[in-house]
Amino acid sequence: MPWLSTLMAVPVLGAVGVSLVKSDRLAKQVALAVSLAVLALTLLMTLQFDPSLGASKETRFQFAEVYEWIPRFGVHYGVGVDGIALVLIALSAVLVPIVILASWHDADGSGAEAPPKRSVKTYFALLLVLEAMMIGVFAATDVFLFYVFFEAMLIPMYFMIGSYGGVQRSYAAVKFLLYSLFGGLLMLVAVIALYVIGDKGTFMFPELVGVIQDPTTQKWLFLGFFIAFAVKAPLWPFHTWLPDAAAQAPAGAAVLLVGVLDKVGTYGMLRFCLELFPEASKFFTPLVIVLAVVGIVYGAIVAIGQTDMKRLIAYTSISHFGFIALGVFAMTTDAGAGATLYMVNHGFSTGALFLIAGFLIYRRGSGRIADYGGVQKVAPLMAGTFLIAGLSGLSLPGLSSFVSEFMVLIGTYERHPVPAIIATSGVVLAAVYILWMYQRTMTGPTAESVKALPDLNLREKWVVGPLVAAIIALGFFPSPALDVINPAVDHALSNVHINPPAVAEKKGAGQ
Amino acid sequence: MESPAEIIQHSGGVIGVSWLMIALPLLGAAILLLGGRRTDRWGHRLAIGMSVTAFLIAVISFFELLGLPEDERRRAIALYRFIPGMADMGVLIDPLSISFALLITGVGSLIHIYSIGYMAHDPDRRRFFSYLNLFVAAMLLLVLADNYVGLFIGWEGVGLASYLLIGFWQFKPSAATAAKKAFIVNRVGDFGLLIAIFTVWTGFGSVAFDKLSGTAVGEALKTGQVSQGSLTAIGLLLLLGACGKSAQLPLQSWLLDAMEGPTPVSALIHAATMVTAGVYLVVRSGGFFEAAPTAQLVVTIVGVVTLLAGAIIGCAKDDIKKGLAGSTMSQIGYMMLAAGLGPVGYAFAIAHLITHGFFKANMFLGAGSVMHAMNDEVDMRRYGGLYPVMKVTAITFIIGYLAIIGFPLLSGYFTKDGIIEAAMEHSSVLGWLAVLGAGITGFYMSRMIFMTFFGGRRWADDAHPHESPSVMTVPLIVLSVGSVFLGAFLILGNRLMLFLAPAVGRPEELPAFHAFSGPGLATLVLVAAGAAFAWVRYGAAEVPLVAPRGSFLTAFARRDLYGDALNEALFMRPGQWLTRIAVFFDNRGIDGLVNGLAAAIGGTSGRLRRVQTGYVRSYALSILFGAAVVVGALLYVGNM
Amino acid sequence: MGEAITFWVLAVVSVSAALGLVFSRKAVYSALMLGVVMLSLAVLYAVQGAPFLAAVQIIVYTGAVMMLFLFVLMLVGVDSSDSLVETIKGQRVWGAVAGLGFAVLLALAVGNTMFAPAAGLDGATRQAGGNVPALAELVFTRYVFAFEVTSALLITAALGAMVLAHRERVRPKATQRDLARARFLGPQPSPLPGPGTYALHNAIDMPALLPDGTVAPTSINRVLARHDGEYGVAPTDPEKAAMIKKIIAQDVVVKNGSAGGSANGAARNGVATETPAGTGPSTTSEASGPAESAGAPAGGHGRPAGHGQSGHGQGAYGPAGYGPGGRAAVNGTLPGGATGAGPGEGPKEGPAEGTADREDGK
Amino acid sequence: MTTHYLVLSALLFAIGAVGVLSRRNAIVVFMCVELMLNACNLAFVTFARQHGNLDGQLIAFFVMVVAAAEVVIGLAIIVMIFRTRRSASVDDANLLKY
Repeated sequence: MPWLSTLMAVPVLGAVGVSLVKSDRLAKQVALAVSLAVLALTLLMTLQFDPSLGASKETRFQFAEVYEWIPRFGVHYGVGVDGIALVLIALSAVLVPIVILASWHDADGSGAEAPPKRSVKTYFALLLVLEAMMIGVFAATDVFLFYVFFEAMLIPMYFMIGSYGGVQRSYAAVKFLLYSLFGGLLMLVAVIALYVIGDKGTFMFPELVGVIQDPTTQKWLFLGFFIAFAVKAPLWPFHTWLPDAAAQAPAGAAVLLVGVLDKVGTYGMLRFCLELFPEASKFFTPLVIVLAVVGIVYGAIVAIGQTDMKRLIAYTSISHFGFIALGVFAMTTDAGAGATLYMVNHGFSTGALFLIAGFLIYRRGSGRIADYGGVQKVAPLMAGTFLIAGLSGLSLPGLSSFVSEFMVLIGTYERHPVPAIIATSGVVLAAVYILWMYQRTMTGPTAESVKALPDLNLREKWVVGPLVAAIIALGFFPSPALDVINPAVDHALSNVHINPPAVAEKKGAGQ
Repeated sequence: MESPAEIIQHSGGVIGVSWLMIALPLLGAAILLLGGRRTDRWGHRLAIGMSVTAFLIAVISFFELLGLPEDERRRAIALYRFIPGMADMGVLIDPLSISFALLITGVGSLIHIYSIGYMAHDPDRRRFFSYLNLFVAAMLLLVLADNYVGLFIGWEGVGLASYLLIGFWQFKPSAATAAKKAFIVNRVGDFGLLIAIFTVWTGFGSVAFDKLSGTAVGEALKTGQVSQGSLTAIGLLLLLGACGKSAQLPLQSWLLDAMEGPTPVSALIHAATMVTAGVYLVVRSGGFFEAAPTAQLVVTIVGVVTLLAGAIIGCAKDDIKKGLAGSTMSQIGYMMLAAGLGPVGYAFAIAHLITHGFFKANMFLGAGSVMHAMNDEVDMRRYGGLYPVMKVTAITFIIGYLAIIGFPLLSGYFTKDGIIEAAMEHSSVLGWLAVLGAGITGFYMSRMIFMTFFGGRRWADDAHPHESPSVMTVPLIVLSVGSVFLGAFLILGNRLMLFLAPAVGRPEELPAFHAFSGPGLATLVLVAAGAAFAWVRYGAAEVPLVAPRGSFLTAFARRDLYGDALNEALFMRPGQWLTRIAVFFDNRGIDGLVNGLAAAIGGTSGRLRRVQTGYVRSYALSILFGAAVVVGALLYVGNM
Repeated sequence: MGEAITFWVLAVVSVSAALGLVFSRKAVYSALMLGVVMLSLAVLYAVQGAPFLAAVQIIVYTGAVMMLFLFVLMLVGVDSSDSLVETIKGQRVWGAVAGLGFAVLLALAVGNTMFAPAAGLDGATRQAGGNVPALAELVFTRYVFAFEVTSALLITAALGAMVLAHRERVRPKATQRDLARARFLGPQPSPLPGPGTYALHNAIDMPALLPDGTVAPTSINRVLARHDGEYGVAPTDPEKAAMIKKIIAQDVVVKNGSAGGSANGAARNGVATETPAGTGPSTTSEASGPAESAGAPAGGHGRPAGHGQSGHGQGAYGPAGYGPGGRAAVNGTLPGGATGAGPGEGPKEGPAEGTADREDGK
Repeated sequence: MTTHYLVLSALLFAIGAVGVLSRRNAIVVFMCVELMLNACNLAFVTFARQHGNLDGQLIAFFVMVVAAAEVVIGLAIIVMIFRTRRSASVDDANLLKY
């Protein structure tokens, strides 16, 4: 059963179906049904996934399908999933139906001070196409195919931000597109150089691992890939597009943008930068660690100073991406597994934050924090879920982000103690910006404009419910996810053949 | 069919299911939170049921543990794999954790019962009880966890519960700010604890307590597996975490603001249980502290300094709850001092912790019932002469007062004197400072008694105090009984020390308790002097309604020893300043660069556009120039 | 030796002629200068062993192309000498720099290449029996494809010129019926007598006589009459002189009254007043009367004017069409007016009003 | 002798170029272009003689054909512009600009 191809085909067919349907309501329902179908298929696939196969090189990518695409250049339609990719595909499959349910009225201009009514069908069709591409980009085992999806993802997101966003949507959309394209071009050069220098006659990733020996070319190719991924998962200097894009995009699109699209960057670092160019990665590790730590602290500090809710949440995710990058480049199994789990948890916690902020903006109109106050009195359920999402954002133990952040920090501490300590200060800053926002919007006397704010309706409960459940479940029982991720990360790091840090062998003894 | 007893026996006794202690309150909290309006009517009863059941399980486990031979009093129950390869969730039942569990569930249940009365007319009572249950569950997880990660989860869970409970009356901005402040200051402490856990993991490859006992650490030090420096670092970082949670000096500013919460909260969290978590951490990681004498010294110093600071603050506070909070800070200073003295001090620290839990909770609840009677008036200057009106509250409050100042034969006397003597042996400076602290305690506690229960009535005109309902006074009575006898029971014959020995080790020779030893006498004299001075100032004399200006010391104390001012100056203002700079840099700096680039490109293209003048002849000119350049290039290439 | 002499003579002649071409004030003079250059080049070709090419140069190039230039010059305005004052800022300076630079570079390039002595063409031509057969053999063997392509090129060029300059017939071609009807409605149904029937002289400038002996006013050739008037030459017969003076005066009235601008416009262009633009270079002369044809303003873009046929037979295009009126609009509304921003005082000034007035003048 | 001819042709070409740049009357500009073409023909003929084969001359011959075609079309355009604009100045046709 060609799982991955069906997983990609169903949303695309769904998108076509959605655009052909007559009424808007029906279009939304079809979109929801299709995304739920994809979710069901993904769960079935996950059940059949056998984590123990992760070790050996041949069976690393399960559900693999390889077809000739452009024989002359050895480009294949190669799809396959290992632990890391599976988890991320599951994340996207879970997030998309929730986003569809959440953006039920986003496109029809019915919210307070919402942008004018746009074609609802196109919005949901774009969402489904985006889902297909998200699954594609994580499933691609052919570097060229990965690059194609890497670039193709931008188009639906560009349109979603561009035509359905807030006031400065066109500025934000163009900035997002230009930033990513700039990165993408560098990567294209690197991909082609990889093919030519590697001269294995194929783009298939398993064959290309470890094929570039000479350190200087490795360094250059690494830079080509790394800058593209650093722009995508915004690392510190390349991050200014995210707050604009996330603030202007409709809440649903912002969730997918921050929740899944940006993860392609960090996933790319872990999969392509580390495994294809081990020497260069080791060479550049100090630089990346500095960028990541700066990103953590800088993102947190700027987040504290924000006045708009969605911009604040966007800056927090810049801080979180700092953690993920730190975990990837600490090159220990704990940190790597922590980083991958972090990608999933961040998807849920920031997704919940964005969606609830979206509900608030849908009701009240403005995104500024100062326009709210004392919502907790008026809409206790919304305030409660917003608090849980926020607490997961500041990685409170017992909620999902803590496990991954703990593993990232402990993994980084094993190899680089000082950056880990500075990064841990991010934990304190996280408490400041989340609680500061929660206090100004939710607690205190109820502001006039917020008096008649309705609480979550049934649809919105079905949006927030699964997210909160996932946050708490992954918080208490991360082992099922980690069992899937660990072998894949071990295999990835074995390709980097870096000597394990001192504690590893003690761990054997200590456990 | 096996009888329930056999089932329990078969599954390793009640201890086998002791994780229920954590699960039941958690379940209660979840039901009440998710239940919503429907659970309003019977919500609080469920919460109390959960808490009392947990207490029963704790008691049964305690007796089961006593049943075991001395050296086997340690049962670890593994629950499930939390983080594969790193930390598994598990429950550790040993003398130390069971004594804490008993305190938490015992005092907790009493406070649950008390809260029925106190929160009777609050619309959100259901939410209050769910948060209380959440707190009990988190605290139990903290004390029962068998590794540092589990402890840390409980640690922050307690921080969350205190955030929710302090900020329970969210509509009050001061409560919301106090809650946020408490959480953030706790988070700074957690930062230290996190780093400590990392260092432990890197040093020992495991976070489980059984792998990190005193002997294991000593060995690791000897084999050079871990350096002395990192051990001291671990000690100091653990202390930082403890200070965050137990409001010791560097991170004490949040405790006094935490009084914004309802009184049962102050009683439960900020007197009996949460603030003692720091002491538990120091005692539980005894192995590290013994291997790092410098860290131990720092703990004692922090203890003494906080002890004195708390006392001084206590003297100047007119708000009854803030006064009690100051005294809590000071008493925990004592416990920290004891915990820093090594094995000999652990028993005294835990003993004082338990007795303090009882009489401080008793006094807080007493204060609560006084406030309840005086329709939520907190300023003692508006009290006075309440004894005849509220006899039961007054008597129980006075018993607690006598216990805390160390009145002979009451529980405070035994535990506090034990600490003072142990400190005296350790180093005379610490001892005498502790004695001074006891004296000041005598003064401010007497001041509080005289201002509240004796002297002229300074009530507000609409106040007509009446005795609180029995649901509030019964817990007071139970707690006061505990305050009287518990001290003697724990200390005499070193009963607690022997009981705790398997968990925390024991000193070479057991300290003998002799009633009127040198320091003991000195303490009594100082306490009496403090009480007399308080009687002169507040008992006999007329207490002015408005606080007099007072000397430099009182102003110093009223401003909480400028703790908040210091935090503001060192962290808040530079932090805001840094944030503004960062936001400016982000908008202007990086974004400015990017937009500038775009504008530059736009500008140049605008100018280049003008080259197309429309005149054929200027185009011809450029063509000629082009031709000339080509010919030049050919020439250059040709004969190069 | 002879060749060097011819070269130097012709070189000087051709360069000075070229300079004359560039810097002469009157366009006709530069046309002639170009002719001189071409002829001198023809001689140089001959000297360089290309007799056929020299002949072609003279016959085709100078003979035909140069004459075409003159012809168009005549049409466009032979004396439209534009002033030598430069209007585009910096054009002249940079022009000189570029031209000089280019020439110097070429000379440098040519100068420092060492040429072997010329191989001379007699080898190639003798074997094929003369220059022309050799050329012919070459054309029809190696370059036959180029040859065919050039023929296609020429055809397209001719067709192109035809299309470009063609002016669509706007009114239906006057049939014989229409001519007859017009003639009988007009003042003079019977054909005018031949000039010689009652004429006493056969000179071109002498007017024809009507049967009753009087002078036929329409036969006076205005141009010559005006010319004679300007030079004070008047026919001896006073009655005829008075007649001519009256006709000229009448014309002036007609001209001034109807087309204030066209007078100087016409004078300026030195073209016959009545039909200044009627006769496009290659248009077939329409049989329609002078008034009507004068009425059809130039603007023959070969595109049927479709929308111009306003009721009373006014000009081919309504003012809105491509007609000058339209252009006026174009000119008028351009910010700053193209003419204003353009070369300034150039010979042309507002021709638009001229043609427009003529239309309504009729 | 060849260099002489080539220098002459270069000179004529440069003069033609300057003429194109400086004159405003369309027809004179056109003549200057013709001058430049003739200069090239001279160079071709000189090269033909230099290399001893007739290709040069033939190319010159083709240049003439092209020149003729070009003149016809050029002049037709000039007349057409004159007809609508009543002016033959090159600078007047400057509407196609920024």
